[in-house]
Amino acid sequence: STDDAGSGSTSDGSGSASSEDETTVRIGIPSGWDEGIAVSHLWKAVLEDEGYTVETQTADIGILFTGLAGGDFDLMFDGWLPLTHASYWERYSEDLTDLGVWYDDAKLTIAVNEDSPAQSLEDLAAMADEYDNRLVGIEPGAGLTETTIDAVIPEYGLEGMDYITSSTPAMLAELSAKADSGENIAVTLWRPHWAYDAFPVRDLEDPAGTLGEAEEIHTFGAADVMERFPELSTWVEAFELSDEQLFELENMMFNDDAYADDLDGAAAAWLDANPDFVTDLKEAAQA
Amino acid sequence: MTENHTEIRADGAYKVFGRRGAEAVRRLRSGSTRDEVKPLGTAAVIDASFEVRKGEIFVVMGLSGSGKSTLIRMLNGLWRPTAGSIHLGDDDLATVSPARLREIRRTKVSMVFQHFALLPHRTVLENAAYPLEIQGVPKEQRRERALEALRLVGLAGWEDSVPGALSGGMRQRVGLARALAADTDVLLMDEAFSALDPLIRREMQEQLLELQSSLGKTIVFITHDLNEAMFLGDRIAMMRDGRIVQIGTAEQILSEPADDYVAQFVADVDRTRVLTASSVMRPSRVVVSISGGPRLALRTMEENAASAAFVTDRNRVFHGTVTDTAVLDAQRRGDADLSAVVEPDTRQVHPDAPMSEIFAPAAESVLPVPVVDDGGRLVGVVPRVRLLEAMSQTTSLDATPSTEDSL
Amino acid sequence: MTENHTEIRADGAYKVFGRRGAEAVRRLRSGSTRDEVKPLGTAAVIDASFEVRKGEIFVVMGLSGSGKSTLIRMLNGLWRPTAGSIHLGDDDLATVSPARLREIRRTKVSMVFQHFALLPHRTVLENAAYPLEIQGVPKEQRRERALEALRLVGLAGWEDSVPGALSGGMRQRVGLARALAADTDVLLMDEAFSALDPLIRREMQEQLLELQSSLGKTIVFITHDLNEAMFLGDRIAMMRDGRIVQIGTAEQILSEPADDYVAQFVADVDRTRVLTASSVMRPSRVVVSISGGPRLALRTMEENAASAAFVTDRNRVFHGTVTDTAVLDAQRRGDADLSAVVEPDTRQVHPDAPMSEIFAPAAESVLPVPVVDDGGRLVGVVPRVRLLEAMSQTTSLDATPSTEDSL
Amino acid sequence: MNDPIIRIPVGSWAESAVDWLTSTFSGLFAFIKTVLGSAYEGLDQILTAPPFWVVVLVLAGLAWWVKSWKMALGTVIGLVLIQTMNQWDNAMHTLALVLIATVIALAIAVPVGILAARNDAVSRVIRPVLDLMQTLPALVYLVPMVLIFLTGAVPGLVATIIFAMAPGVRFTELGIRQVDREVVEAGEAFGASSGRILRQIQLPLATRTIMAGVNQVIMLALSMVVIAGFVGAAGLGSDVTRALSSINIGLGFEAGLAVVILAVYLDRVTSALGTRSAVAKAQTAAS
Amino acid sequence: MNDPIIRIPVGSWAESAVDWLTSTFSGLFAFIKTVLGSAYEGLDQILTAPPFWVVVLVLAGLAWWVKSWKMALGTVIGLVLIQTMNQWDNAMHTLALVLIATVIALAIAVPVGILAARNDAVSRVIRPVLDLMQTLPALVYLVPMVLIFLTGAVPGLVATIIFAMAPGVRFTELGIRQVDREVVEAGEAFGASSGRILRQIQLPLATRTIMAGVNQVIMLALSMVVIAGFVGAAGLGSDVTRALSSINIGLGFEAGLAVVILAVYLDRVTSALGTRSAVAKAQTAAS
Ligand SMILES: Nc1ncnc2c1ncn2[C@@H]1O[C@H](COP(=O)(O)OP(=O)(O)OP(=O)(O)O)[C@@H](O)[C@H]1O
Ligand SMILES: Nc1ncnc2c1ncn2[C@@H]1O[C@H](COP(=O)(O)OP(=O)(O)OP(=O)(O)O)[C@@H](O)[C@H]1O
Ligand SMILES: [Mg+2]
Ligand SMILES: [Mg+2]
Repeated sequence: STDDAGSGSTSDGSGSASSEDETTVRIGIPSGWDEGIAVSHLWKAVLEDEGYTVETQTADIGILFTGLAGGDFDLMFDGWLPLTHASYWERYSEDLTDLGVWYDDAKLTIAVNEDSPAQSLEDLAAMADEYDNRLVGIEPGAGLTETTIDAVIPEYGLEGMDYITSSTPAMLAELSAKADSGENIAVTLWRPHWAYDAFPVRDLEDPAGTLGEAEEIHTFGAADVMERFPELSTWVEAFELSDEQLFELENMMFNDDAYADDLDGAAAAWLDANPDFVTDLKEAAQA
Repeated sequence: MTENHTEIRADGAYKVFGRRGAEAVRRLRSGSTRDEVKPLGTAAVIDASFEVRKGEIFVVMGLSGSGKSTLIRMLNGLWRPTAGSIHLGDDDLATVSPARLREIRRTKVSMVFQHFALLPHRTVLENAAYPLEIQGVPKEQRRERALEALRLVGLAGWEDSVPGALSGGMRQRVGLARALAADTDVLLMDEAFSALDPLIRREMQEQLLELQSSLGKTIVFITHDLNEAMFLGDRIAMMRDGRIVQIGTAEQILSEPADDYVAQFVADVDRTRVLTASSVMRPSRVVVSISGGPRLALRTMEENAASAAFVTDRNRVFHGTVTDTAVLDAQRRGDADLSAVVEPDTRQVHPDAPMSEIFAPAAESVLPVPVVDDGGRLVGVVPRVRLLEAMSQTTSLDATPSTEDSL
Repeated sequence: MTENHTEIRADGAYKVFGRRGAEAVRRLRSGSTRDEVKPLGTAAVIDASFEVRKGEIFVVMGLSGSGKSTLIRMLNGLWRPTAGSIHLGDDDLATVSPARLREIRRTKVSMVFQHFALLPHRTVLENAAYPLEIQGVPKEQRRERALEALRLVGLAGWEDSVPGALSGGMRQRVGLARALAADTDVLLMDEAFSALDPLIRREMQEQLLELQSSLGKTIVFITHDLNEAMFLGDRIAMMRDGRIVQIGTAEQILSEPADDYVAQFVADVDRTRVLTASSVMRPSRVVVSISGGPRLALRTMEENAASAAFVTDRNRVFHGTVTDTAVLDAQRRGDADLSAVVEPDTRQVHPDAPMSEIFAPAAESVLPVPVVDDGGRLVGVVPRVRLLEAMSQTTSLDATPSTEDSL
Repeated sequence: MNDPIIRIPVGSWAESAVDWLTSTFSGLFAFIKTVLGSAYEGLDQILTAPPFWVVVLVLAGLAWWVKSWKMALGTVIGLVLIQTMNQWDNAMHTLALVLIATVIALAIAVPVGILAARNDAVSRVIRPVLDLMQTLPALVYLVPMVLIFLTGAVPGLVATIIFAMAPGVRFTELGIRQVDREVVEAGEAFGASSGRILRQIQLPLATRTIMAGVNQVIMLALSMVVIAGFVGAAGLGSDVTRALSSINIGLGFEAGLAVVILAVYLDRVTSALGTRSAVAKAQTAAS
Repeated sequence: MNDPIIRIPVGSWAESAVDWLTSTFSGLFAFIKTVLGSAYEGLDQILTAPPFWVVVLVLAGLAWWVKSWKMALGTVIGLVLIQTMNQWDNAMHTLALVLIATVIALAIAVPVGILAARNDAVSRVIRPVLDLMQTLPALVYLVPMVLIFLTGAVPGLVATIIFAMAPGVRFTELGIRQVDREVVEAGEAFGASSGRILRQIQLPLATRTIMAGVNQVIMLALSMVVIAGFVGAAGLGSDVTRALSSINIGLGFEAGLAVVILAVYLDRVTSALGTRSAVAKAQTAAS
């Protein structure tokens, strides 16, 4: 049903300035998803260097999927599969192009502060009191939240704990507050995430594997992205980041005061520090 | 009076405030009193029927709360009668279309509100020009006519003030100027002069009479001031508890009050302004003919034990007075008639002269004041005692003549 | 009068509306006119100085916009004078603390507003009881006193209505009842009767006089009604363009107007209510002593060419009248004094009787009306011609005596 | 584009201010947290513990009392609809939160509005503060608030109170200022204290405007449910967020509809209370 | 706890309704999108294209014209502060969005409010609709709106208009209903048409109340910036969201402060316009 409106407006755009189509890329940046923000800005820097005009738009992740499927964006770098964004993928897969995985070590976690007693999720039920009987979650309806409710809590008998769904910022704020005050805390989290660098936290073991295997972060494109950006598509398909690269990038962007709120500056600085990144990428794309 | 001389006609108009007005009207019609229907609503106007002629000033009086404002507000359709009908010219205000009603209000009838109802956000000038604005009068002309109206009510120089910065009486005059500026045939004035001081009030009253006589305006005027009512009103309607209890001229109301209520109501009136020479005069008994000769004159005077007489000719045209001594002289001289001894009487008054104008001539001489009509005919005389009787409220106007000497 | 009999005192009070009031006052003091300072603000009250005695009714009159309301509002501190001072009792309203001002208003002074200023959300009863509520009167008593006040103003039965459902005059009476219920020593009444019909108005006026005389209330009363002013006012202040141009009793104002403005202002007054017997009476020339014997009496009558005489004793106590024929009889009988022939005169009036009450006795007989004071003494007589002269406005009150026969 | 010439570090000052506040007033904050928290818990218990039809009947009874049986019937229909959409508990959590927030907001707003009406200086000072409270995005102060109050109902309550309060102040001020000067003078002339004038004249005559402000307070409080959910307050907000994350239009609509039903109910009740006021009665009588 | 006995599938009906709407009115929606989109683009261009000091001077000049040089000075200080916080472009995007949303909201709200004031039936019908618009969480209809309008300024605009409109209607109605009956009768008595009475009597005398409603419309519009950012409208909202996800209180505060500065500016300008109205002038003169 979105096709009508979506393709309609897209063809309007291409009709008026067809030559630009090849050079103007619209990237949707998911608000609140730090790795997505980081990578989007990295790509913005790269593509601008390559002569593309890059338009970015920050929106909620659900909105981004909807927009991407409607042809409102060309690229979106933060699709978590198989679990987290499964509901979006189910709904919109026909109207999306999967441009491959750029990070495959993502995973959902339950994290606690470094010096707290629990080591694994199995301990948590027994030690609930140590954690004020609270497990702090993120948005209700997020993949992580649903997994926690559907799998983690029943598996480890955590029904006795208050599982507080709120929002990612609230969860992080509480994490930060407790970290400062030295109280114990248990939160739902995921990797990669800058919080691991910023706060003394560690993951609880998940012997039953309820949080699922490692997740992959995909880049999704609009349905016709391959036709419209043949070259760019190959670069994106070849794109990969290692743990270190991603952490370094996120750190520069979110934790380094030098680039306090200058994401593009941070991306450029990171590219300067990794001069091979683009050439490697192009090579890989040719292969 | 014929139909097309009637400007306003009310036929059995009722106004009941409250949800169950219709029911209240039904009961009132079948004889219930106002108090009895109180639970159904306040019957402000009950069965009002009257006509106001073109060019007439129709005054409405009555106790506070007797329904005067309610009545006048029905005359331009601001309030609809609960029952009965109101005609303004040929339009029945109950059935007229809203567009026609607006047109009537624009062109035919304007109103002075009891509580002024000025537009607080507009200047005095803009308030006065408001009806003209609605009538679509061009700006420059509007301004001129509004200024003229303001000048009439003595507010020149205050054009640019807002109503909030005016005194009570000044506000009322703005309301007045607004209605005057509208220049409609019919003026509804709800206690339009109540906040005015006597000087301005007198001016306004004269202004109103002037408007009526020169432009033939029809005016319905509510007032509590008896003297004003008597002075202005061609006819006066007296209301009581929602009903019209009497309609008549000032003199009718004063001299033949329909009931004690009306009588009491007008008790305080300044009779000197209302009663005219014709209403206090008596037929003169001591009249002699100028051609009748001294002997006849003396006999008449003797019969009436009077020392002077009024002299007329055979057409009753008034020539003056003669005293007994002068007539005796004439008789001695052997005059054939009285023309040599008659002295013109400068004290003569017109039959319509208010009593207040008879006091001065009456004080000049012990002789009664002759009342002389437009044709110069002697129609009666006003002896002093008549004046005193008329002034003394305890004595009714047709009291038995006193024992005083009178011609 | 001594200081502690003064209830209200204004000393050079000014009120100028507008931002630059102080500057305007400075200029006015140094001789500028009201119009000249108009750009600085409206000078509503200029240099007002007067005193109101305890138990006095002080009436303020003047053209609309002359500053009456502004003046009265300064008397309870609602508006502060721009310059000068206002004393209420011993308190200077300009410097008194807010708490004391509130207390004064609660206990000492209440007000009837020109535009009523009722509380629209409260019933008539609650409105009337409002000052009592503020005074902290217990509920039951409050209700009773408010009901009493409403009864006084003729609104019994309307307790539970809201002001919005009342006619203009009824609203004014609620404001009146509210001030009366407050039962304070000082009453400020700003055109308190303007919307009332004559019947209720007369009642209210009498009520007010009653209040003043029985409870010794001090009343400042603004009115446009000359007769009301003359009837009520112990003294009357005439205002013009912000200034007080004359303060005096009704008769002073009427007989010695300070200027043309005042004279014109009072021209329309109904003199019969204002002028009293004492102001129109003349010394009686034909007075005989009851103990003086018939012969003396006859001589006096002859000298004055009168056919009757008033009889007094040596203390000038009035005994009645004698006619020449009766005295002749007495002389024939050889009476030593007149006691056998003197007839009591029922027409006698008090010196304070308004002229309106003299007309009836004057009409009864040709004899002048005797004016007799509280001690029974004959202080003068009112011949008919005097009445007529006083009524004729063109004739001034001290016109030369007419030629009429008079005792 | 328009880069700043000098960069004023307002942001970091704000951060220090928050730090300072948090440490200095921790006692006060703990107190607020306890009071608000237990008030909410209490009311929440009252609303959620009984069977739903008991609550429905009580609320319908209230509607009957303030207005008419028609409104009572409407109430029953609306509330039963919430129940059949399986949003009952959420709705009651939200109702508890909104009621408490509204009461507190009004308890602060009305006196402040009165002050502002009587004093031009206060009015001038208060105005930008109200602008701030109403427009500073809740998210901005929510994070610091989570640092102070942790996640749960309390930060949600505080945010709601802050956001919803402004119209209460504004319309109290406006209402009082609009009262006819002469009627106030009548009060003064009879020696009424300013408190009395306020209670007996100004407030009654300002009722309609103030009640319109109260209505806005309630509406704004209800519009904050999603934000409250963001910091972990239970209620309809979480279902809305959940719906958004999973592009579940149906669920979002149901939760949203439940909010609207509450809104209509509260609106009707408050406006009925408004028209029961003395003035309104007087006006009806006079027409 | 309180499980429903019967489950009414309101949610799925809503989904079908959205589908139906989307397909049926796609032409209309495309039109709306074009109009709103280009209006926003145009205004945004005007505000962002010139050097910032030009815009500052123009806005300060406006402040001077409507009020005083003091207000102009305040404007300069506030706007320069925004610039030094590096929020200029965002602020201008937001200003453009808020201005357009406000103008449209008022263009609808005032006539509707007038209708409601003159007709009790309309008033009764409109009231719950307003409740709905104000309290139905924007997130609920944002997703369908993205389906219709895709991401960007337009859905943000529409959501803002919907949310902000209600007080405009309510206070127009209230203001008109509060106008003294007798003054309206004066208009009638002289034969003014109801349109004239409206324009020349009711609206001028209701100005203060209506302007308070306008103020609320603006405040609510500004309070929607974050939500607008959610669907990808550019502006301060995205920085607020970004700040949150990194618990960057400073950045959030700066963006928030920029919103508040705009709010104070718009508040002052509208209230100055209100006091320039005829009535206000009359009232000042009379005091
Ligand atoms: N609030 C005000 N602001 C500005 N000017 C005012 C105000 N009130 C009165 N005035 C001005 O002060 C002058 C005196 O007004 P005031 O109300 O005292 O007159 P008044 O003698 O009571 O007249 P009236 O008999 O018409 O009631 C008038 O010129 C009026 O315009
Ligand atoms: N809007 C209203 N609602 C209910 N009752 C009303 C309304 N207006 C007037 N009344 C009632 O109708 C009756 C007549 O009122 P009206 O205003 O016509 O009297 P009036 O003769 O003009 O008196 P006044 O001389 O005091 O102005 C009164 O009893 C009053 O209470
Ligand atoms: Mg009336
Ligand atoms: Mg006055």
